Amino acid sequence: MWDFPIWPESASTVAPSVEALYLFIVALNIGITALVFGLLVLFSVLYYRRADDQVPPQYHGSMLLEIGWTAIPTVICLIVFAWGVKVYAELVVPPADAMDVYIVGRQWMWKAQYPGGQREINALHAVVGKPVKLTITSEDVLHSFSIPAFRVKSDAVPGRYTTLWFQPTQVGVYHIFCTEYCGTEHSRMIGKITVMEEADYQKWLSEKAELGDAVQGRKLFAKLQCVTCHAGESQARAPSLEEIHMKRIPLSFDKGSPVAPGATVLADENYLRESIRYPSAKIAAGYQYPSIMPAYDESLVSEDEMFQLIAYIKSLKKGQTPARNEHTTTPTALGAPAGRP
Amino acid sequence: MSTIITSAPPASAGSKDPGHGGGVDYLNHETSIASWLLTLDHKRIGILYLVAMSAMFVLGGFYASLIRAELITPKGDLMSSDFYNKSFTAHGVIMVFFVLIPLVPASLGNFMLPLMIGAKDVAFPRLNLISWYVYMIGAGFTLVALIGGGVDSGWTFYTPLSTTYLNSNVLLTATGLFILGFSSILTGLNFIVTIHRMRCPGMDWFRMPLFVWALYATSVIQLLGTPVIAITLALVGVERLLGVGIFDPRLGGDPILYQHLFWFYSHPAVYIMILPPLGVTNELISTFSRKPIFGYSMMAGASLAIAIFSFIVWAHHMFTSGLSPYAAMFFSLLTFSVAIPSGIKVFTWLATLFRGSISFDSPMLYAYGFIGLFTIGGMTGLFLSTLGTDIHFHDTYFVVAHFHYVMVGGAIVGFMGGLHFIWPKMFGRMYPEFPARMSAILIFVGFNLTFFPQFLVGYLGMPRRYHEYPDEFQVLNVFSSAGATVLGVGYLLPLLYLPWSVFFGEKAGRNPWGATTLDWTHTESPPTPHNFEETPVVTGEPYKYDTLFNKESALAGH
Amino acid sequence: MSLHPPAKAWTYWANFLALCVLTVVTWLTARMDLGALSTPVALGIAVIKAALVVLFFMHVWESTPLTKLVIAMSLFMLTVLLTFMFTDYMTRNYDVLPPADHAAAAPGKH
Amino acid sequence: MQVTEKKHAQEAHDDHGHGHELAHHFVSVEQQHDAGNLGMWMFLTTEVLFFGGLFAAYTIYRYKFEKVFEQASNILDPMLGAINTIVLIFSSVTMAFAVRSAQQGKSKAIVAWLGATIVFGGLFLGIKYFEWKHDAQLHVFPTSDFNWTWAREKHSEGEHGGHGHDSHGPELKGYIFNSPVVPANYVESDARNPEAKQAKLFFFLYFSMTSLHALHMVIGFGVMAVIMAYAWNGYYTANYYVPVESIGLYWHFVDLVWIFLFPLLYLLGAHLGAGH
Repeated sequence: MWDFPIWPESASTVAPSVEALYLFIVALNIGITALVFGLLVLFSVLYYRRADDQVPPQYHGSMLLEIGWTAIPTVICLIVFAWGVKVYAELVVPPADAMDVYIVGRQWMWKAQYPGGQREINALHAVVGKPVKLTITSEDVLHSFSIPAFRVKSDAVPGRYTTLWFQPTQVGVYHIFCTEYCGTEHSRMIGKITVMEEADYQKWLSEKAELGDAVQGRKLFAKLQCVTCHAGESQARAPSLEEIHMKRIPLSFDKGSPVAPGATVLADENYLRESIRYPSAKIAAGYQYPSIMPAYDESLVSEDEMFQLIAYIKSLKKGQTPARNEHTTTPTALGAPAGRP
Repeated sequence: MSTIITSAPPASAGSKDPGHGGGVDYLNHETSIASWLLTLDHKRIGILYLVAMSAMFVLGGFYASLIRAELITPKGDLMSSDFYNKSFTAHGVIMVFFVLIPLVPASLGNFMLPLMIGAKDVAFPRLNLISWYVYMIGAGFTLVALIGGGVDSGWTFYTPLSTTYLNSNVLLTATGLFILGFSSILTGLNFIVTIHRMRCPGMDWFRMPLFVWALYATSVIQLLGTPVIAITLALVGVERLLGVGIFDPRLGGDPILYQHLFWFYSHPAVYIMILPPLGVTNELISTFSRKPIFGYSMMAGASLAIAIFSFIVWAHHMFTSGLSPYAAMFFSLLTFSVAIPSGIKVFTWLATLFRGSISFDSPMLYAYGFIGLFTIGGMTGLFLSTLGTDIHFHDTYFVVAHFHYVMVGGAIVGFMGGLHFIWPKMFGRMYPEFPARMSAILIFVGFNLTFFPQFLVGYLGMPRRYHEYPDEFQVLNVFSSAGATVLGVGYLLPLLYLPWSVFFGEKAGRNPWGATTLDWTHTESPPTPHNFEETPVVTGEPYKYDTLFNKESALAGH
Repeated sequence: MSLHPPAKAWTYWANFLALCVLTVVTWLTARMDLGALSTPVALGIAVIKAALVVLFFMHVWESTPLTKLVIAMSLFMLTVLLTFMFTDYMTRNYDVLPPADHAAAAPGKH
Repeated sequence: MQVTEKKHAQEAHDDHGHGHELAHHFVSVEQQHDAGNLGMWMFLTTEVLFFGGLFAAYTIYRYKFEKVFEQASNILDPMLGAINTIVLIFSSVTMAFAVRSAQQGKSKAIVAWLGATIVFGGLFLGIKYFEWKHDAQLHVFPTSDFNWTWAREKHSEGEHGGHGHDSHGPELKGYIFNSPVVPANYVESDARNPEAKQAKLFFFLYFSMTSLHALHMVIGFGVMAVIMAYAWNGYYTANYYVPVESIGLYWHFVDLVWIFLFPLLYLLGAHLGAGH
């Protein structure tokens, strides 16, 4: 019973940075608290009331002191702020080679999808030394995806994507918590992340092999008849989606347009998602408002399917848009194993 | 305060003898129940608030004890998760909205403010009574919702959980809080006008006691912040009723907008809770060390600065919520701005104690407890305003510990200090000193035992509002629950000896503490119905102990 | 004795006339397509109208500095509410991720 | 110095301190008047922030869904909005004269001017009522009844029916007292239309802001009626007219809110209508 931790494990590359900042503020805390408590005790011992009619000397202030205890904390605060921003930048900007994993929160579970199509519930697997970028959303209420051992956390917001990333530094099993109160079984919305060596991970992946997200997305792309307009070679009705991801897209500017002339948008996951859910929101230059594309809401494209479509669009290379008549591609024709476990 | 009063006899400072021969006072000039329920006297309204809030505090404390009992074991074995969620919601709603926000302004503020500035009453006595009734009506709605059925949204009512996914009494609770908001607004409005317009001749802005400054700053927040939460809760209600998606992303709305609007009020609300106790502590520190507050104008300015800055930092509650990173940096920087005036206050008290004549009556023990807990609470706030560390601490028990240090360690302990300080003025009787000191010490020790382990368990990553938790967090949680028992005893003692002392306590003189402000030097204990026999005229600064004691030499015989 | 000398009646009528003219002007300008300018123009006219009401109908023109301070305070808070919230919405879609080689993130590479 | 102040206070007390004119806890009528005046301004401050919450929501959603907001605004009739603006401003003028009469101590004039204010305020609400009625027929009431596709179609039909900017199309005239039924194919096409959701947000904000504004007016009517009764009995004097002055400030504030609601709600899409 007395064997209990007071220090969480520090198992990612950002954890030591957070820890260093934490220790710095702890030192500040101890220093200033000790000063306050020490002076309180000291003054109590030195200046207790010795007689009922004792009247001490009446000071009214000292400009120097007052400026001092305004200026010094200000400087300390600025230092802490700047250091905090530096660590924050580490926490929010993922490296370019991070592996994408998609997380959907719902009452009361975490669903994870890997690019290879593997899925897990309330569990995640990662490789030591390999960065992972999570793109997170929710199907119902707010949740928050937290891995204390990695010092990372991000809310899952319905209708939007948020991201976090980490690079594990030691093999082990760590907690995943939901930290945003989400209803009755909030405290059961927990999971485990298993950090493995590369070889073990590959073994695990192959055991869980499924159709890749992008492959599933390609099927959806055909099934939902996206290909009829987003035809690649002919851009009369809709723009080509080839290699669109993370490009800057010039936006349509016509009469009464909300966007300024020459405005652009970065085609990140949030933009792709918005363009599927609300096609008229930000229309690419050269196309008319309102968009002729129908809106695909949750009943037509679930959050899971949305991730598959986006994975497909991200993987789409020049000239790879399928032909319009290719409506019924079988998985085997794409070289992926048939059937889903 | 050095005052000239033309006819009344000089106050006898430090005297514990009855100051007057059992004349008419505000307690005994009318005694029927109706005379209390229809009173326009600010002193009686203060006591009405005190009684109502004590009842609410006991109820909120009951829910807290349920929570701590459940968390002794990692498994959810004492109650269902649903009941647990309803318990922490009830604890949060009752403690935040019905206890902490009106705590000091509505009870001690109502009682002291006109006395301190030499007025016969607040500017709008009828409005003052109405605001108590509004409080009671709001409390009625909310209690029906919380006890008859329960609400499990958490006190923050985050959307879309509260608007779409819960089947509990969210609408009724929101209605209660909407009504309650007007009580807070009316009190704030009344105080501001009172301070501007009702000061007695010679009571310049810089001759006011610092508690009045704190009440002024608090009222500004109440006035400017509360309407926003009122309209926000109204929107939540309308969304539930009509199914309009103002905060529901499925219907085109934005759940983050709710958080912006909610915290625009609810962060400044923390300062509604803590500013008045900060003001009370000024009076305590000054009186019990017999020294003027060091740097009076800086202290007054710090109160106003906190009130203004508190409005520009709200998004630090949202660093992980999908807030834009640029906005996060902006709000992080602004958040540090409230740290500076808070620090100034603590250093100012230390400088005031320096070379003072410190006595350790129980109000002073509470004041010491306040300084200690407020310092820890304030300093741990640094972890949460700093972006790099807040990501880890957000929504963990670290946050729970931090805001309890400020809101309970700060607000409640400060309130207890103020209450003991004012008690002889309020009822003309002294409370028993020994249990009062015991209670001050028990509360300080129990509080630290309860909440310090929560910093540690929060650093380990234990999320808040968890009904069940992993095994390794158990030991710290057991410590915390044990401390809560000590804390409970500490709170229970005053509930026993304070009412006892109203009837059986030793009679108090007009100025048993040797304080210098008008409420002590120029009113009886308890005060007469109209406070002052003759309008006092103030000629000097507050906190002039040398003149008070040297002129009167009233203590010579004691 | 009166607490405040009443204002001249013609000031109220003149004010009314000015407000009517501004209402017609804002209606006419709104019917023109001013592009990005339309909102600033409409709000600018509204601010002028509001100022006329506040200064003359509500007598702030001749009121104490305290009343002016109260008005300034409420406008300041309203501005804080509107603009500070906007810092989030304006910067939300900005590119905080450095343009990176996202081919590495394509599926099937691991 | 302090002594003179005190004398002054005593004098004021002696001069005017009779009857209801001076409550016991005030020293002078000036103090009482200034306290009441400041209290009312403080109350208006909270009102600014109360509406401010809605204005904030409006600002954010307008920024996010600018185009749809313009189209939705185009459904509203700026002409009626402009007429209503002038009606409400006129009621502000009559209110200003009511306060002026109070300053001069003319009780009967207070009653007359307040009566005029109520009449013009009532006119405003009457026009508003017919606007809402029309909105209900267009099915833009933000409930389950809402149908954006239908509203747009009926609105543009009305415009092309040769009525210029007037949105009361001929085929809607027959529906003054019962709303037409929206055909099933419209309901279906609306269900998946994200723009319909955004337009619904606009109309939610439109109805909540205008109805909150109207609620303030109705409360104002009630208070004015009480004040008229008191004034009729000569309760207010040149030394005591805080209630009249306060209702005046309140009414001008109601006017102020409308001055901003008019461009924000009605004029956003006015240029679209003009273009047809």
